Amino acid sequence: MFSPLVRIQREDFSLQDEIDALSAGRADIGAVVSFTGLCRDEAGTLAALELEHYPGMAEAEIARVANEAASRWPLLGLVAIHRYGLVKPGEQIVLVLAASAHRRAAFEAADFMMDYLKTRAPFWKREHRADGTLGGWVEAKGEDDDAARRWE
Amino acid sequence: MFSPLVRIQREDFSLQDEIDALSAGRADIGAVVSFTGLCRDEAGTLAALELEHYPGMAEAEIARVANEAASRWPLLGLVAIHRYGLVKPGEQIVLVLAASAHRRAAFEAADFMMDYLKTRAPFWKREHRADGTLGGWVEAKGEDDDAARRWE
Amino acid sequence: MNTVTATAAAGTRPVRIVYFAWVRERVGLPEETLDIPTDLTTIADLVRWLKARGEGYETAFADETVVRAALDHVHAKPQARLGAAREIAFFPPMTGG
Amino acid sequence: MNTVTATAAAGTRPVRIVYFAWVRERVGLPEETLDIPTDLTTIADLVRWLKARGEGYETAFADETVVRAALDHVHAKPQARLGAAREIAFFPPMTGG
Repeated sequence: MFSPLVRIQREDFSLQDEIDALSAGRADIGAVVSFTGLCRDEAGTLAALELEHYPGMAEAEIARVANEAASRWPLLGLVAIHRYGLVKPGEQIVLVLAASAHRRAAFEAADFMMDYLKTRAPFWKREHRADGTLGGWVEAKGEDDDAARRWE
Repeated sequence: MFSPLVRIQREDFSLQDEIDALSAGRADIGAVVSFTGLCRDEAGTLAALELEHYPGMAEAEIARVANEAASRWPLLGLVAIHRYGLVKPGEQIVLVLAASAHRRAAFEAADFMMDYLKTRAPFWKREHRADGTLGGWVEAKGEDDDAARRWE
Repeated sequence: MNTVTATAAAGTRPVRIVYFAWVRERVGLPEETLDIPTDLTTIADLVRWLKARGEGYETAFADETVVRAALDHVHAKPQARLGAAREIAFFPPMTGG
Repeated sequence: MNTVTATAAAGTRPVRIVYFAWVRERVGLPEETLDIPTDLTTIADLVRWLKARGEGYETAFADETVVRAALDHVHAKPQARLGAAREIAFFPPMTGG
């Protein structure tokens, strides 16, 4: 058994470093799927996203989701990193990495992790607009709930 | 419109370099999904995989699959790299990268690319065993055909 | 036994209540420790009690079906029992990822 | 017109034939240029013609439903017409990825 790695941090992360750490010194992994979520500039109207989170619960909830993924699929590694604070367009927000012997488990686990991160991890995004004004809180999308419901 | 990047090469590749190249100088990408296929050691019994390919057709066929993916999903970038020659356990064999504004397109396109690469790209694997003998040609799996049929 | 229960029901207990995003902005503070009546059974009971405290709460919880809650870092539905929870959180639907 | 067609049908034309993986091993060579009869219409016709050339081909194409083919770098089914294809490939089911 392995323990999923969950990190909530203000700093940026490196996909390559995480993959290297996940696969160092082993040759049983046949498939690694990564998801990287980036801040879009919304056609130039966005200056930054401010990510508020619930410290303590964010780690706990993502760990619960990761453990659920590890119990559903025959994974050999699982990483979830989510940033908080101010993130600028083009910067990374979230990373999910899933490793397994065969590709199906890694694809499905990464997809599942993202659907659950979107709907269950206690993070809230607010827009800072390019014109200097503070935008509103990003509204949750019904399609994200629908996506999460696929796994029930 | 963008052109998918397809490379067939003997040398290893860097996921980080490919992601950096894909996303350099732009902030319209919100999601990047990567798939990395690695050589497993099959519990220590495998010394290497030998990958034979059909030069010319390999590039052409993967480009056809990539263009099909680009026509099906609203992608902002697509990369497919496949190695040939001798690959050792723990080494990388194949990389697919799909970028889009929202995550669903990137996940589905990467998944689709791998299913089609497995069943349509003219590559054949042969095992070199740890005991020094030449193993057989890896047999195609019916489940790969089933996986590819999901997209029809 | 009855006497003890009646006494407890009439009392209060301190809980830490935390607010996030626009719930936090409408309530006007990120967290507070309140002595809540021990006869509040569910999260919905607590929300009704909070709404009686002032306009900020009234606005924050105007649509009770929108605001989400967590008991000691675990998501909980409005009908969930408060039990012995020490930290209760209220926040809008999540938009991370 | 009839005369021209009949002449062509009775002739031969050179095509490059390439083999991969265990098809290559059984045939015994990676590629060859053969003058094939112009009256071979489909890939299946060509396979039958090749099988008559010797034991290696016979073994390689023993189970005709397994071996795959491509015409000028494009996958093709046994019933596909050879047309003017200049390079015809035969190989086992793919195992890349």
